[in-house]
Amino acid sequence: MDRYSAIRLIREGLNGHKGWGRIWRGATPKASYDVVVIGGGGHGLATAYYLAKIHGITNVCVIEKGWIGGGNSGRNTTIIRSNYLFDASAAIYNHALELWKGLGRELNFNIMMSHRGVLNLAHDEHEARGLKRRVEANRLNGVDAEWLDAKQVKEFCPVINISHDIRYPVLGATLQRSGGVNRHDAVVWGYARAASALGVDIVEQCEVTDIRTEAGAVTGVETTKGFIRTPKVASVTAGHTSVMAKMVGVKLPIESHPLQALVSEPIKPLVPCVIMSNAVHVYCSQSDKGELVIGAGIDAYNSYTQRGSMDIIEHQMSSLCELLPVVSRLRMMRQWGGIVDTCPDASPIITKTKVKGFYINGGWGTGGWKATPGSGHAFADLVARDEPNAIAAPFTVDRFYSGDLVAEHGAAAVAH
Amino acid sequence: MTSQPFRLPQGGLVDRSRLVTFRFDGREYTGHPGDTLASALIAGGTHMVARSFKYHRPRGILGAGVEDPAALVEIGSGIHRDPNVRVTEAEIHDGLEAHAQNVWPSLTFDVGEANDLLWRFFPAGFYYKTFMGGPRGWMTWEPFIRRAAGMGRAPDGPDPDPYEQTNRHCDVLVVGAGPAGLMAALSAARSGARVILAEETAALGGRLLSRDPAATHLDDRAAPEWIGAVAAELRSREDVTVLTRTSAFGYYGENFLGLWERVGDHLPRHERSPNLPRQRLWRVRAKQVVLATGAIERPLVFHENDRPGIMLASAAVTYVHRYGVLPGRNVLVFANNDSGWGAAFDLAESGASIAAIVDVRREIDGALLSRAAALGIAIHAGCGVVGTSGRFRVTGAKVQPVEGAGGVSDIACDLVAVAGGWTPNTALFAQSRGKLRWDDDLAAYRPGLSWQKEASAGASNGVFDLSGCLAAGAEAGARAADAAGFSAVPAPVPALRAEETLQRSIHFVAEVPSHRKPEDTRAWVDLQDDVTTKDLKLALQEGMQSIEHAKRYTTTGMGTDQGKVANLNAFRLVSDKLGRPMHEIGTTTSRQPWKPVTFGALAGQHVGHHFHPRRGTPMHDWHRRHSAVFEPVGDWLRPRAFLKAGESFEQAVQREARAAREGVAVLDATTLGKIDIQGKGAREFLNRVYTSAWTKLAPGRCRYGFMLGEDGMVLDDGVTSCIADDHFHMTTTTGGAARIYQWLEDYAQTEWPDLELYLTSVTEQWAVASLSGRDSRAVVEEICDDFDADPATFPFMSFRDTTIEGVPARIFRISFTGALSYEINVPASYGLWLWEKIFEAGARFGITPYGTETMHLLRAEKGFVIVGQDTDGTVTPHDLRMDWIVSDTKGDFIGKRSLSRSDTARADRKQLVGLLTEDPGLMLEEGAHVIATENEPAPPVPMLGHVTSSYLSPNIGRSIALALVAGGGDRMGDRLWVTRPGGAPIPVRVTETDFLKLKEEGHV
Amino acid sequence: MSDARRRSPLHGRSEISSGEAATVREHAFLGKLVLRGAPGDIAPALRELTGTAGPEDACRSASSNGRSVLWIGPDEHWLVVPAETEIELARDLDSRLAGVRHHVVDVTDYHVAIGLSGTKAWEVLAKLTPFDVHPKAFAVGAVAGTVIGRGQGVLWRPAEGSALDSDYIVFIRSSMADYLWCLLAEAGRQFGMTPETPIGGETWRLAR
Amino acid sequence: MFVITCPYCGERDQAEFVSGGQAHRTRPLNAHEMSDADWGDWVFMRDNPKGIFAERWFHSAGCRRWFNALRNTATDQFLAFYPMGEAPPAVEAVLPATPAGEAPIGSGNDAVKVMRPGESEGTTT
Ligand SMILES: Cc1cc2nc3c(=O)[nH]c(=O)nc-3n(C[C@H](O)[C@H](O)[C@H](O)COP(=O)(O)OP(=O)(O)OC[C@H]3O[C@@H](n4cnc5c(N)ncnc54)[C@H](O)[C@@H]3O)c2cc1C
Ligand SMILES: NC(=O)c1ccc[n+]([C@@H]2O[C@H](COP(=O)([O-])OP(=O)(O)OC[C@H]3O[C@@H](n4cnc5c(N)ncnc54)[C@H](O)[C@@H]3O)[C@@H](O)[C@H]2O)c1
Ligand SMILES: Cc1cc2nc3c(=O)[nH]c(=O)nc-3n(C[C@H](O)[C@H](O)[C@H](O)COP(=O)(O)O)c2cc1C
Ligand SMILES: [Zn+2]
Repeated sequence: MDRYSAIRLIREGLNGHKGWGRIWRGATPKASYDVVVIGGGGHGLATAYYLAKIHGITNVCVIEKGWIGGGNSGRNTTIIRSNYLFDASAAIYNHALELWKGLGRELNFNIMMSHRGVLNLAHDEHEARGLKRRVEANRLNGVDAEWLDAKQVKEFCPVINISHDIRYPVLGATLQRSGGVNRHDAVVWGYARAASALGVDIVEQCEVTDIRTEAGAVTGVETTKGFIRTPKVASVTAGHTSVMAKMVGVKLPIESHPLQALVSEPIKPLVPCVIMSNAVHVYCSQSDKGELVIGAGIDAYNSYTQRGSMDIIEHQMSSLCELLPVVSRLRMMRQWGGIVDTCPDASPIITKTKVKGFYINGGWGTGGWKATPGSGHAFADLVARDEPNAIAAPFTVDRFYSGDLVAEHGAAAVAH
Repeated sequence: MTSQPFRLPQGGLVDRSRLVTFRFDGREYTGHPGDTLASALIAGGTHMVARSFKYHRPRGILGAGVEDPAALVEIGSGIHRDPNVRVTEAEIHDGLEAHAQNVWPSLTFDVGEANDLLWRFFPAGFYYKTFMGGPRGWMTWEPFIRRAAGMGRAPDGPDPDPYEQTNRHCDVLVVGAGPAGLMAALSAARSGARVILAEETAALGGRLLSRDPAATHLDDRAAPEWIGAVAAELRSREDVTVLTRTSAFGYYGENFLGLWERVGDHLPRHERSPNLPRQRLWRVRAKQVVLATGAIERPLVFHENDRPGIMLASAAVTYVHRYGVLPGRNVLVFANNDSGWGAAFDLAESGASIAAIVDVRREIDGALLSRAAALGIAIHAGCGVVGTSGRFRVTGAKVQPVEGAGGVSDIACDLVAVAGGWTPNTALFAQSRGKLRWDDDLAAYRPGLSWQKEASAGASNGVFDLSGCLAAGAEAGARAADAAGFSAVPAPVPALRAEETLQRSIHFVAEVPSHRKPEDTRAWVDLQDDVTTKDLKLALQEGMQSIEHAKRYTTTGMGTDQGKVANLNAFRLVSDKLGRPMHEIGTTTSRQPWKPVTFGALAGQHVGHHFHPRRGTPMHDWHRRHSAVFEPVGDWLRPRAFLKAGESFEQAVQREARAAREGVAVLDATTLGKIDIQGKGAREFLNRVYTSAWTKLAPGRCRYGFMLGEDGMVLDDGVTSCIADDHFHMTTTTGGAARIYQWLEDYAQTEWPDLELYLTSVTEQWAVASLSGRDSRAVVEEICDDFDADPATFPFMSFRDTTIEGVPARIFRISFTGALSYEINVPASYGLWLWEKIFEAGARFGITPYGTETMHLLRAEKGFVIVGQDTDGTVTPHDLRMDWIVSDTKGDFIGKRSLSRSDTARADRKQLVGLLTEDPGLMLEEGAHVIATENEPAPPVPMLGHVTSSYLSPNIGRSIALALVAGGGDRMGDRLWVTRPGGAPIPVRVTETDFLKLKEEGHV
Repeated sequence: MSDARRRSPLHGRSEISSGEAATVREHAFLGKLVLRGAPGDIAPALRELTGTAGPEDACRSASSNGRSVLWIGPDEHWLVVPAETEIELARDLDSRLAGVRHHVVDVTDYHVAIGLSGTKAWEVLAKLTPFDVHPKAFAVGAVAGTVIGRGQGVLWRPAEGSALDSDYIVFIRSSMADYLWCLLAEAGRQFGMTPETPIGGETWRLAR
Repeated sequence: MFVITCPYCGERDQAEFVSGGQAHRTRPLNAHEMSDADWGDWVFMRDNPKGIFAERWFHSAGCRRWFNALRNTATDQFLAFYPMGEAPPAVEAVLPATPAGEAPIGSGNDAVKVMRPGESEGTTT
């Protein structure tokens, strides 16, 4: 793997940049692998990377039906935080947050991890109560979190309207200072590069069309580039998780919904942190390039079209103008949609299945980006050892049968 | 008066009789009504207006409309500042102030230009390879990068301008009012169809306006006259809406399109009507859509092709004919197809001298050659421009044969007009999810397979000749009207007298070949974001071979113009480099919006007062007059407490709470959800939706119940009363009302239609005053006509119908406070009257209004739960230790089966208990957590549960709290601790939840 | 003459008008009943008590002598009748329909009726609803439940027999009447109406 | 923004409706006899096909009736609307060639934006 650095950049600059090699190797699939990871999003590539790096399983292939990072990884608003209510969630998201901190250097790829702070606003007493409960749970779980009153919110993020005269005045907010945003494409490419360097094959434009089993165990995957033999298939296909599960007759509580986001035209720094509001239903941050990156809730119907309804955007915009009244003269430059895999309890599924060798990591819904390293790390462990570790254990599909849900819904209804 | 040295003596559609004065970057300019900022600046001799994003290279005016990639400025200042405005679109008006943006200290001396000197070190994606070191990693560098990035500045304060949305349905929506669009609108309109014609610019006519009117006659009328006649006919028709300054920005599902109209932006502020919005969003549902959005000319990609003064040939011609300005006196035309030659002739005839025509093709049509010769124009066929000179304005070009050897000629010029071929504007078609087809002859994509009910006509469909466009428009308009159910004939195509030199025999080169070393070549593909061919090649070299990766790695097409002129050149370059055909490379996704749309317009009038409804009860105004402080509950505003002069909120709550037990206090309970349920299966229905049994509830009696989700978790609660055997009156929580009503309809209609019941929401039919306290009976008896509230005949959990001064009223003896209570319901229109009457009657008892905070406190004293506060979607009735509410004897009810799942039935689940602090004056924080140890261990701290409700109770005389605590039911009397940030955990005792009873029994 | 003790949520608001273009006013205290039941079952009673058996088609109304029957759903009609006649009518219906599966509920105070008239009335309304309110598409006599602003309501074009002289009637739940009133005034601004401020919208009093 | 044809009110804007998820899920009558697994299946597990999906809609702002629809989730095209209690009609849809792939037209996603040579032009319905 080429080592990236400022010095190398200068050297290449003088040499017409002829020396840069491929960031990840192009690969054609081999006949068999120890593990086939389906889905070349952040989670899939992280899984492959940790399989190779931590478990020494390098005979791994990541199969991506389009281009890597083209799924939700390429569509998300990159909000990263770990201030979840329940212990199980706090554990996995905080694990991820710790990994994010050193990830750029570990991968030797600048993922632009910006710990600029995440505000979750409270607009009524009920929300304030819920958020305070969460802050305190976070503190006890060792997750960085604090409560700000309206004045402190204004100091931290001056563009927010904290006037009392508005429909949903800001009563306060939680702040997770270590939360923030990063550059989504860079994470995907960084993991791909590191995994590829460790020997992982990344095959793009190749769709898994079926999963072959014999006697209740996986034997390989059928793809648009032919059959690939493998004893272990790890599905990390986000919006398409149900499609994968159906191939082997595994039932899931997942529904795929459109989730939209949009960016404004680039402007000079205006929004210093991440702002999330549940009651008015919008969230916003500003990218390093200058666009405001804005999201809201899902469209309520199932869809695989990566498109949603204009209503959602309109509501989202009136919410944003209400919250940040300076923005109404700014302009929406581009909007898009992803396909999010939502679970009834708003928590993910990391699980073995009734089919031996078939593992599922999905159901991250509107908020899985922040978990990418933690999810990949835990899932690699499950795939390698065939047993969930302590972090992954609460997230098996069994919880829907026993009733032990990780019901983050109430606590964090806002998307992502 | 500043002169307009480049204004032509005549021509153009501007109003020369009036002079408009404006400023750009501190300098005063003049122009005429009808000018854009671009045309007026060009008239004043200014081409350089901006700097590029990354290298801060000088940027001039490339286009004449929406396609321009980089001529962006700030308009206005302070709270009215609009960043990133395209000079080619902004119309000038008196007093307009524009500024260069993203420059420091000035447009001409910009420190950021240093980046350009270091360009070799800033290739595509350089930032991924560095900025990882430093004490805070990327955070060390980010502030600098952020400050350098971004373009214009946001306004300084809240936007004072109004926006609005409106909705329209039409039979035919025509997008674009060029020749094709005009004919389409005309043909459809004549059939009687409801037609909307939306045109992005200020005038109808499209590219017709860019032609020499003297040389373009339709039905013997000069083009502007013909357009005027068509416009007049369209505008005279009642069912036609003609919108100018209106862009169709989004083609969504099922022929739903968003149009963005700029109503006031082109006027000075003082001339704008105060009754009109600044901008308007039209939400249009069309039966049929005709896309007549024209075609956009492409620039050519060559070394140093980014200097100010390098302009699309079609734009140069537009400046001459539409605006009457000459963009250059000495023009070098660089083409790869015939249409550039037409532009050259046109410019020559308009007074420019043509320094040369350079064409990458060796073979040129004879007629063109002879016409050029006749005009005395030097021709360089088979040649390309391989470099340019000039700092803020191009001063010359280097020309060299594209193949074989050949010297470089330096040709002086003040404008390079580039003609790289035409790209049909398929943005909306692609948004509609139609499929594009690569057309080799056209050297562009054009609409292929349609998905929605639309048709593209004219240049947007790859038809480039005027008569073809007129005919195609007429045909498309008529067909659309037909398909919408009318009977239409295409409007006759006007007889044409027009000179046309169209795009013919194009030789599409993604990058003009040159003899320069590739690493020294800087040929821009995307002028806004500074993406050069080298960047794209580097992306491919590094493996970014999908067009989507190449886009994201280089950011090509990701600027505010979304690559309108750049994209096809980028795709072609990738196709060439990878040696794969265009259709395999594909395109990036064309997403909404076609051009950036203000957030304000998208929000429309739904901001401020109109953002979200505030629901108020009939007594709302009374509450306001009596110093209520409010809280939102669902969409309602409810009084939290009524503050007396000089009183704090806490004091008010204590006072109200005392009154509600010891005297009489009254709560506005109108907001509770109310549902009228009738039908033969109504009772059975209640049995199935509530956990408790309803079989025996007699008419006149009421019962409190819980509803669960199928997952067994508490969903809502409320009291339901039996009015008759087959008739019930249900109440729900305020916040849950809408959801529960819908949920009940779902079961009633879809699971159990056999129960034959009807549900009607009556929430707002009734105003409800809830009286609480010892003296409440007296008040009730006093106001009612002949009513005896003797508990023997009017027991707890029953209701009576009565009248109050003849007004029908229903009185429920139910209580959420544990005190003697009556809920009086009257038709809502009598609500305020009732309320005032209660105060009249209660005056002698010192009746006190109370709010929701007091109500919460009162019910906590009694240990009653609030769904949503003491529950959070993970709590069963058993967790609340309310086993009595779950009937084991009746049959199935919603959620029943879930209660016996292994985890739901566990004994150590979190259960609702009371907590009493050892220090009675200390109040716990709601949301604080319960732990089992006196000292807080290091994280992760095992948490037993959390405090759900906490109050200082005047009636108990100390603080009280409710909490969900693991295995709480078995911990009665235990000592536990409640954490707090920055302090030692607070010791508490676990108790039952009914504090009033505890007090009565002397346990408190 | 209606009972002076009654108060509409729009009490204190007076008609807003921009001349010919559009006028907005309240039809206070119109009687409104929800009548559920199969159309065939209820028609005879309806005819007897209101003078019309109800509309034949979905999304239509039938009016006679100031009493109107509006189609709301396949087994739901609204009866809109002169102020303070609704209670008696409800009673009569109940007794006339005894034995027939039905349900009558008085929703007079639940819904507020706001009338719009004028040449531009439809354009004012079009700013608030995605439903096609153009007079050609939404003809006299038509009824539609739809989205209005950020809420829901029922639109109606009363016919002559209704004795209501507005071109359009919007039924909105009473707690949102004031919201809608102000939104209509805002929508009418283009035609010269003056904006109105929502009651309780001026200030928000927080407890802290 | 969909146009939804309420079986009772006709064509209306999506904004008037509430989506109710998967259709034809009948609430079991023998819940007490069901295993945790079967019960969990019913409460939580959902069909989530990429392709033809039978779903429920509620005409919340209109007639307040629930009804069913068939929609192609790969393209969002509605294929049929029918009242509660009726069986889904037979329909044809533009379906993806492979389970996770894109429909040849209508999804607007990756890879299907451009026609291949030889693919015939025209309109689809
Ligand atoms: C608009 C939007 C905003 C969001 N915002 C946030 C946020 O702010 N913070 C946050 O934490 N999360 C956010 N999320 C959620 C987050 O994006 C996802 O949870 C996360 O990216 C999922 O990553 P992944 O790698 O699992 O999925 P993906 O990136 O979707 O990767 C799955 C991959 O599987 C591939 N695939 C599918 N089927 C097959 C097959 N048959 N064969 C081969 N490959 C296949 C897909 O093409 C895809 O590339 C957001 C999501 C969206 C859509
Ligand atoms: N010389 C050549 O080779 C060549 C090539 C192409 C076109 N042309 C000429 O251009 C003309 C094409 O006629 P036409 O009618 O097809 O196109 P046009 O370019 O004349 O008109 C298109 C109109 O659509 C408007 N528009 C574009 N996108 C819009 C949107 N999203 N919303 C609202 N308005 C939008 C534009 O402002 C423009 O007025 C003909 O005169 C033709 O001869 C010439
Ligand atoms: C965080 C983030 C920032 C983005 N910034 C830009 C941007 O500056 N310009 C742009 O054109 N698109 C931007 N996009 C959107 C992408 O162009 C694209 O729409 C998105 O990746 C979805 O892909 P698709 O539209 O090709 O389906 C951004 C996307 C994300 C997730
Ligand atoms: Zn309906």
